[in-house]
Amino acid sequence: MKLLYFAWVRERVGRAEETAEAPAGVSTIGELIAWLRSRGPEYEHAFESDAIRAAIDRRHAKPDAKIAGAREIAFFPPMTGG
Amino acid sequence: MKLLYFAWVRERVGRAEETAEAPAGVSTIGELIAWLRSRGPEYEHAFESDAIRAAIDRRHAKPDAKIAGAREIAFFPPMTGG
Amino acid sequence: MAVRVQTELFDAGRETADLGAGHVDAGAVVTFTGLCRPNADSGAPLEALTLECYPEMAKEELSRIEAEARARWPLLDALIVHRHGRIRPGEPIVLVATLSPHRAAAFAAAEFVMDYLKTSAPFWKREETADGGAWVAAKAADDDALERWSRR
Amino acid sequence: MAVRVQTELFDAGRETADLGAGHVDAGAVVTFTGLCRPNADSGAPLEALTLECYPEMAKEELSRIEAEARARWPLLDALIVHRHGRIRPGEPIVLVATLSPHRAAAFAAAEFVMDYLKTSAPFWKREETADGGAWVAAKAADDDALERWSRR
Repeated sequence: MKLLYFAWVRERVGRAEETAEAPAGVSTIGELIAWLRSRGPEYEHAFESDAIRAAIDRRHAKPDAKIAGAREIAFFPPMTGG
Repeated sequence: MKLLYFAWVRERVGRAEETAEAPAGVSTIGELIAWLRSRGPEYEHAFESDAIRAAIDRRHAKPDAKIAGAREIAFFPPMTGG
Repeated sequence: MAVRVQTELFDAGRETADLGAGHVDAGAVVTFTGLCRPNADSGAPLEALTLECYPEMAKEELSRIEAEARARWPLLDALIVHRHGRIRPGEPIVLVATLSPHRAAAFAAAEFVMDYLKTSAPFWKREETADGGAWVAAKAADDDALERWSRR
Repeated sequence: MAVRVQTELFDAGRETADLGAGHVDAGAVVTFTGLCRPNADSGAPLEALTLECYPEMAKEELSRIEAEARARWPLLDALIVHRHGRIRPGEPIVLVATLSPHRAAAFAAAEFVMDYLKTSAPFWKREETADGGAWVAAKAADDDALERWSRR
């Protein structure tokens, strides 16, 4: 699946997008974040805040949302548009 | 004092304004309306509705408002602007 | 802060742009434009509205409403334009524009001005249809809308 | 009904006039324009805002918000335009316009769209000042504003 990062999450991870396959046992957004944090200090830093939001296939998704079948998962800070 | 009439109050009275002196004992808007109604059928018709509003010197005034010192008293239906 | 009562057409977009031009510190602009609809209250096609007005009181009353809105919300500026005379379907009747640092104040002030104006500004609409003319009756919904603000 | 996400400047007055041109039956038009203010949240003079955006999701999310507004209120039409990229103080960031036969619906729908958009449309503001750049923090007031609509 494709992972997208925006705003300071993107800056901390050091890239805007990447392709990744989560290991077996990672089935929710919350578990995906926990796995990403294990991938290195830049991910640990990017995802250390509880405020990180996620979207699955362009729809807002909660930490317990299932990621099975997702093509595009995005992570970003709380929105500040308008 | 000057009396002004607007919208269908004006049409029923048959004039837009006039100068009048209320007799002794007429001290409120309500009493002024009662006196006007006694002046003829066109006034009786114009003021038969309870919905008539009044303004003293360009400010909304209730039936018990005192008319002493007023220069300009207006009568009109409920407002329908906007 | 400005209040205008006029017979001339106005351009809501240009009026609002002119209002905003003097205020670089505004974060929020809300406008309300009231337009002449194509049908009378009876449903019959409307040829025109004629708005009768007590012009001296209208200016004073609109100024009082604007002052009350400024007292209640932090407005940087506000504009009220209300037409009278003959108005054709599709033409604007009234414009209210509010400028504030924050959107909630701009929205609330504009809606407050409209609710007050509807029941207290001295204008009266007469509808012209093929059957002749008829004065528009005041709406209970307008009194209800006003009532909200006294509860606050 | 239209939603646009763009970097280009827009003219709120012209956008609103164009929207209204197709609707002779609208009695009420409400617009909200959000402008770039001259100061950063810290109070320092702002050189510019840069709005980052997730454009594909932004269009979908704004369309969902607009559809929800149409489901709640009788709208004849609505327009949402949101810019991204570099925006200078005084420039417009967002425009919401609503057309309805009645003013209460037009006001409520425009405010609803703005409250939702603030907390759910994927845009992020970064402030440029003489000291460098900083991401704008989300405001608790925006969450509170949104909360109102779920109580209804």
